[in-house]
Amino acid sequence: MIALPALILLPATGGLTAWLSDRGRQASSLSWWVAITTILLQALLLLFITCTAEWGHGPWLAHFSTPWIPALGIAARMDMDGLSLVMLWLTTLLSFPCVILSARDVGEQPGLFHLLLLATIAGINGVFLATDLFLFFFFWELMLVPMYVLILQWGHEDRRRAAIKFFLFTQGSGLLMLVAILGLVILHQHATGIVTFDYFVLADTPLMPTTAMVLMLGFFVAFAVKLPVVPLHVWLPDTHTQAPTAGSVLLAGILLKTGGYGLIRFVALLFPEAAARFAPVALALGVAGILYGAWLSLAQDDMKRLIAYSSVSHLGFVLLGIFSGSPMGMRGAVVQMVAHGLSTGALFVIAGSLQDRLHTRDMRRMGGLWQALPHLSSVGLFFAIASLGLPGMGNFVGEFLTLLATWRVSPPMAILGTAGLVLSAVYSLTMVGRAFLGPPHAGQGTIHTPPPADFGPRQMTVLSLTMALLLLLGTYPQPVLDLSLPAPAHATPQPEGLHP
Amino acid sequence: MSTPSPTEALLLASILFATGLLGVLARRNLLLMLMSIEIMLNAAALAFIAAGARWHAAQGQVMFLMILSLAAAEAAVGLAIILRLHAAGRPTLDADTGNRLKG
Amino acid sequence: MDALLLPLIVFCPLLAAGILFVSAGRMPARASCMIGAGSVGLSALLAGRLAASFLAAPLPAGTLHMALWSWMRVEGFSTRIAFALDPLSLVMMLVVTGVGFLILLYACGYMHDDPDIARFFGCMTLFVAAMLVLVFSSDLLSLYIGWEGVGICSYLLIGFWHTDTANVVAARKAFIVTRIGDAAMLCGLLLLATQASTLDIAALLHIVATGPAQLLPATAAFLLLGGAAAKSAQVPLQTWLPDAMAGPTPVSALIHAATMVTAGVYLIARLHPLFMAVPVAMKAVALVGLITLLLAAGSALVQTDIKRILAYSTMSQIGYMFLALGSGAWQAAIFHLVTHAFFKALLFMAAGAVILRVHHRQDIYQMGGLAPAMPVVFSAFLAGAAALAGLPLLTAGFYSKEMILQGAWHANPLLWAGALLGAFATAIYIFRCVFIVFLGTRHTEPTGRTGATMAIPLACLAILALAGGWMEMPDTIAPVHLLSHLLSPLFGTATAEGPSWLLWAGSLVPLAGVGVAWLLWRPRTQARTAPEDAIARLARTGWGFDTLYDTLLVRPFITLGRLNQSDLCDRLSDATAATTRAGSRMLSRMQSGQVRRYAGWIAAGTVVALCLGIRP
Amino acid sequence: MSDLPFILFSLVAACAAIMVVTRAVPVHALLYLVVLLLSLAGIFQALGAPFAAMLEIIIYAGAVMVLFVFVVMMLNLGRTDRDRERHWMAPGIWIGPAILSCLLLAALCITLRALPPAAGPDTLVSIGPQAVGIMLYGPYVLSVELASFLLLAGLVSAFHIGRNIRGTVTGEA
Amino acid sequence: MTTLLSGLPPSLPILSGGIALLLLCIAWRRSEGRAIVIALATLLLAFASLWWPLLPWPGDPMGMLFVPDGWFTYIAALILLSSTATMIMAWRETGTSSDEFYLLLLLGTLGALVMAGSADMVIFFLGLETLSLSLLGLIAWRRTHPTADEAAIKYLILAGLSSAILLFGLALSHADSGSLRFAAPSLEGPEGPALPLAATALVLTGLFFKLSAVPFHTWLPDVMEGAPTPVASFIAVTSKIALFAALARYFAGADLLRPDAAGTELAIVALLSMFGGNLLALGQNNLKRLLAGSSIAHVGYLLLALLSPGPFGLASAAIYLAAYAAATSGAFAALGGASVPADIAGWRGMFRHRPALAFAMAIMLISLAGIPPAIGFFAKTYIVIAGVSARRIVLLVALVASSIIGLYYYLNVVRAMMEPAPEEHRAARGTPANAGLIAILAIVTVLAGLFPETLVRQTHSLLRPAPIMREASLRPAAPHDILYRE
Repeated sequence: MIALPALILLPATGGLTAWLSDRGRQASSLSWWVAITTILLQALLLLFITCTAEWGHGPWLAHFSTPWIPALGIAARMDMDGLSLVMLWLTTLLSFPCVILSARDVGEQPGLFHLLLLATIAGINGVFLATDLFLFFFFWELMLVPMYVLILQWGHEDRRRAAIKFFLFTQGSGLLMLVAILGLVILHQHATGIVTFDYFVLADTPLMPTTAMVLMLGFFVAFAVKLPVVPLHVWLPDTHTQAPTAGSVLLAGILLKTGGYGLIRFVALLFPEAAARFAPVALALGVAGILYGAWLSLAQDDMKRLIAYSSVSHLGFVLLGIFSGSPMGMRGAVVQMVAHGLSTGALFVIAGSLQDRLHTRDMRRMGGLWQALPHLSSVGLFFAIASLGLPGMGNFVGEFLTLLATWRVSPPMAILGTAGLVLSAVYSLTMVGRAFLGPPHAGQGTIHTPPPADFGPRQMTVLSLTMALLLLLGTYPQPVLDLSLPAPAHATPQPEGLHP
Repeated sequence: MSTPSPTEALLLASILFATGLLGVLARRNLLLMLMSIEIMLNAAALAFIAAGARWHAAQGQVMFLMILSLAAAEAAVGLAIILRLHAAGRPTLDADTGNRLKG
Repeated sequence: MDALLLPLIVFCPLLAAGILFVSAGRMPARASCMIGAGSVGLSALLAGRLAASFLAAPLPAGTLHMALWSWMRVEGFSTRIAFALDPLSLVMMLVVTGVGFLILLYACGYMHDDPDIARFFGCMTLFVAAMLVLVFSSDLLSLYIGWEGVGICSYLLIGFWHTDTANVVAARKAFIVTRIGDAAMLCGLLLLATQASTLDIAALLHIVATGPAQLLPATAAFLLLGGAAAKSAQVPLQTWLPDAMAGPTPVSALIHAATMVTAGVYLIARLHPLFMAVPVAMKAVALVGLITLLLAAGSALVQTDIKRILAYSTMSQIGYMFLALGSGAWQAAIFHLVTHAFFKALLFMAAGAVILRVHHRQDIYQMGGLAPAMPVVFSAFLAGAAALAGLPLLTAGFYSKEMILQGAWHANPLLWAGALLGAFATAIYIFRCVFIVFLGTRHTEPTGRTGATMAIPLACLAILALAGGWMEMPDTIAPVHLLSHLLSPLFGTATAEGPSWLLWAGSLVPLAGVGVAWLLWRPRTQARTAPEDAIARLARTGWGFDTLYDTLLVRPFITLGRLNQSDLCDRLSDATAATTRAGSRMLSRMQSGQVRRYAGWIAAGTVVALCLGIRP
Repeated sequence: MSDLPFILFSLVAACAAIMVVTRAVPVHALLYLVVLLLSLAGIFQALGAPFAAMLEIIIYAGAVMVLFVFVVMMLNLGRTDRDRERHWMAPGIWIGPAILSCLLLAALCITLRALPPAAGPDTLVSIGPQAVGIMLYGPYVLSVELASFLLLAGLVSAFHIGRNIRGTVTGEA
Repeated sequence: MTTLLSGLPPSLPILSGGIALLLLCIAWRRSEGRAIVIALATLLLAFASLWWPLLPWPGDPMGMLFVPDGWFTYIAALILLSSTATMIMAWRETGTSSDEFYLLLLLGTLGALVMAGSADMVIFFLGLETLSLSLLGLIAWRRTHPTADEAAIKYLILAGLSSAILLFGLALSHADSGSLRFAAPSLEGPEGPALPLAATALVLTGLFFKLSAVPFHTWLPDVMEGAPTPVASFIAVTSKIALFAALARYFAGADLLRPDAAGTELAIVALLSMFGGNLLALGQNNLKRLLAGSSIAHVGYLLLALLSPGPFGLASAAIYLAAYAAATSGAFAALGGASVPADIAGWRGMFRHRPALAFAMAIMLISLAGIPPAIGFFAKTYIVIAGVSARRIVLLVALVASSIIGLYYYLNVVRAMMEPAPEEHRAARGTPANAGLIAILAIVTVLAGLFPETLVRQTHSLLRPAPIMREASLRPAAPHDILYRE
């Protein structure tokens, strides 16, 4: 299906168009319109793909394959299953708040900004679709560069350090994954004499348990950095804090999910035995992430940092779910990823808006914002509550299913994970209390500084839709649950037209 | 009549080589460093001659010729540079001081 | 048709909440009131209609089922959003909608000049909806939606006046402490779901009844008890409730007296076969109830804030309910739940009316002699106090408490003795409050008047608080057993009554309490300050639980977190960076610019390579 | 085993080399270098390479050394330079290089000690200019061509570097 | 004449002829324009001639002084192209009367070509020294530049030292085997392994010095800083390619997977070079020195490829050389075209003032860092394939770790270019030729990164028998087979 590469090319072309449209003219919003058209088209394209997918013909829904570097058995191969579809939809949906809310008021070089934003989205789409390991890695690396530039160019005060930290951590771990990928390829070549990067072929590589474990760890580290898993999370708070709002949203909302996606598709499914043996460690890491993230989240004064650490905590559940070894856990992990994408993305929008208005992220200098900014504050409250896992919101479904799956494997881990829910309430409400509630901070709203502008209809519409999605996910998650079980690596789909 | 063995010649070449190296490492005067390198080149030349003698082959002497031409060319260029250094910036020809390229 | 009413009853307040939130204060206050109170009123009407038809023609199963939709359906587990109406939820539904409607009506008067009234009614209606979900759910997980939903509404409403940091902190504390219990409960749910692959209550109870061997009912029961104890402010998770009084008084009346705090009782009653299968858990429930009722009554004795007195009283009364539950007197617990909803809501509302009139002062020692100024309120408060104290025959509280005492006697006479002691204390503290606030010399001149919107609910509830108990009477007085008859399909028939001297004891002890209170705080002799000895101070601060938790848990946790604010793991990556930089400096130093050094490196490398060659 | 001239020349060569690297006056060093080259020519002769010996004397000791002499004369060194040179040759400076050189020498000696005599007749055969010439213009004719390019490169480089040295000085002054 | 040319690739005579022609021209009348035309024409003709048929070698194949095999053709193509790039960079860049400059460049190119194809010590040595002496002239080119002499004398002394060591090693090798073949001496000779190992160690010193592998690298940053930018590019690209080709040829017959001393030394040097180069570059503010450090690190990566014989090893090295050549040439071209001081601070705000140039520079740096979509990514991947295939675990780990360090400084430059500049730069533009060169190199770098298939196939067809195919056999092809045509 040609629509799959189109899903990558469309944002890329759109980004270039946005960039070109901005050349020469300063302060024109033309590039913004191009960007918004692009993501609208992307949504339509995805809708088209969803409608025309091969439902009912096994777990794989759409295929595309064309030779790329045949000398090394590399093909531009993309396959879409339910999991990919869910992640693609998440990407598409979250790009709306990115573009509509945070990219609208970007100061200089809006064209470049949109180019980078859309390029990142293109890379992410590629990651979610690629089933050739080389192609996957290509996209995996490719999505980092525009993100790096985004942070560097439009970030906040300490952006240099944050951007390079982000890049070094993700790229460095990516190199480990590259070594693991190539190790798998070479082992497959030794076993069969065929050099190929095809996911489905490589899945059948006979491996010694130790080798499988080593290769699995190579993949795991890369995804664990991205997810992130304690103690590899240290890039995340800095990066999220310093990134521009759109960058934070993209990072927290989607980029982190590539880690979870990778863990499912390339760790749990490619090395099932090794993953199963590694599961106790992974579960412990997940729980450590939940608790540690929540604990540090509570200690932060910087609002974005707080949200960033809360991401660490939330994504610990994803790790729990994936390594619980049951389909239930996987489904729960996917729901958790989607819900976290929506809720944390929205929280970053709010934190970013606050920074735009107050020029600080320090919660010691906030307080009592509800009076000045009732809409913003109430939206913030909503998403804080969503992030603490209130039943009826998407986060709860994810957390419950992952915990349930974990309980089957190890009740103590599940209990510790549940303790994370208490802590999530603590930090979420602390954030709400310090920023929005309480008496107004002395510094703001005085005669000298005019009261900051509240959210207007544009922001409220987008965020309300996000809220609605989150509620829908929380109360009727079944479509996502049904889709989210990844297709097994062995059910090789028939790529159209390539092999007879 | 006993003849010199190539091994002994090689040993002498090694001694000359080490001595030349000592000169390059220890002398601060660029001119003397250049001379020390000439010693090392001669040591290599001697080693080739000795090797050639060992195998009764003329290749060693062919190589000697090439080394000779290199030594000549290098001496010419090297001395030109030394002259320029002396004229332009470093009349003492001290290798340790006055270096701007470092770090 | 009737089944459709179930979601409709929930939907009414939910829709109202939606409208109120979306309007975001753009509606006039009156409209907000109308929508808020009206929707709950509509719910109450529908509930009444439903109750009527339910009572008229009980279904064969005694239960009305309404499965709405499948919530999660995955391998090895599925759960639905499903409602069911059985006698227990019928009673709860009536209490929630009925008392809720009255309180909302009262709130119309109480809150009429608050600028944020839309938000207030939005939260209140949302709360009612969540509470109804909790009550109706036939699946533990959808019950959990309501369970947490009421928690978050409680948070929102306690912190309703959010400009005051104390309110915000109190709200947070309430939510977090209950959340601890919720986490325990979630663990219980996880355990049950793992064992049974379902959380449908009927199915679960069926499994409990048929195959207890494969379940871990003891663990599950204790975990659920944790949840119930937190929600119902029982020891050891009771500390949030007194602080929760920071919210507006209607909130205290509705959430922290009548409905939400009794959710724990409801949960245990709902799952009583599970608890019955574990005698230890039953004992634990009773013990928790007993300890709470005594500690809370002790605290209530020395409080100076009128709302805190009522808060401790609430804890104490719910302790009674737990005691009843633990004793197996399910009907008694539910009966007390109902009457308590009446009289405690009444007391809060009356107290609220008082507070409004005395310029938002809550210290009882600053009031005094208010009875002549506000006779309606006084009589309402008196009715509530009497019911709370359980003055014999006349009040609803008497009958329900009597039933609990009976149950406790059957379970363990020690429990009975404790409960009786609690009853004695109850009578003392509530009449202490009555005497100090309404009699004696006046310290604050009341202003304004209590409007009709507030007076009417007061009157209604006063009547209920007095007459509501007549639906269930001991045989000695009159053989009326409406409630236990209604609940009998669930709980079976109530146990036979004990000797009649129990009844006498139960009647006389409250009277004695009132007498003691009169001796201590009658208008002439009453002390104008609270007792200040060590025990009193300890009791006033809730027996030091707060301090204990603060020093043991909260403070270390936060301090350590602060210390680690910049993340130790981050230091690790910084150390790596520093090492790299040091290496870089080393290599830069190697680049000294001196050609001799460079030659030295080359020679050294060569020598090392040669040595490698010699000794491979 | 060895003959007397070889030993004699070897001793002279080694001593001359040491003298070269230790002299404070460049001209002295240069003279010792010439001595070294001459004794090397003797050794070449002893090793059966008369052609190489001749070239060593004519080209090396003759031409190349004269170049050095010219340069030393152009540098116009005096007493101060000699004192400075003495000052630079403090014992501390020699330690490191000496250790490295000794290690190198030791390693080479150990390597060479294991070297057995070559296959074939034990006697040395003199390889005259004819054999070298046949080799040079037979298989190695390419190398002759290349050597011309090597010399060309040296020529052009030296020419470019050496051009206008005075001009540069005046330009900078 | 026939014997002279037989077995010789036509590119060598063409280059020689070009040099002679250029000499004549200079003798007749100096003209920089004519000189560069002749030089470029010579290079391009030589490039084209790479595909012309050879005169057959009449005698014993073992007696060949020169092996114009596929490896030579590939390397020669790279050398000629990178020399062309250097020429274009140098056009109007080096100052007055610079027709000898092109002459020296041609001589250096000739030396590099000779070195790449030589199978005999004499030839190799002559090629090496021709290159070395021309470089010496080029380094010292800018007479008025304060550091040109210093760079030149450093190069002279150290190159002389390393040549002497190399020669001594070759002599020992000759003494051991009696032949002048330019190949690692066999350890199974009658003399035992001591002498061959010592000879190899000394020869390696000479090669590593010119390749500037750690710890023989110290001259490179200084020399590159002191040399004109095109010359620095010539050192970093052309000379290194030729040296690496020679190194590969030297070890063509040896089994590098065996844990003997030569393999160990190569591995240690590779490890040290990866870390040393990257760490060195990390602390640099001067872009030339930074690129010097980077090129040292790339030598380490290349050595990893060399140490991983098998179906992927040499092919990966070949592709990596191409990627490295394109990106490094491009970076130097951009450096030359920017007309700002070569320190990082001078490049601040480049994205504002010269966006196209900055963009090209960023592409080059990204390629060097091994980030897609540039060719450097694919090349590095290919090297890792080779390393994994040969199970060079330690070196692979070192590659990953040092690459992370590398990322830091490459991106640091990119970051500096993005930052707002403190003041307006005087926008001195480079020559159009240079701009065109940069553009072509940038496009090539990206296009080759996106579609490396052509490059891979070319490489494989040149390095016959094809080291890798989809149905490649398990048996790792001996590098010997790859290097020598049947």
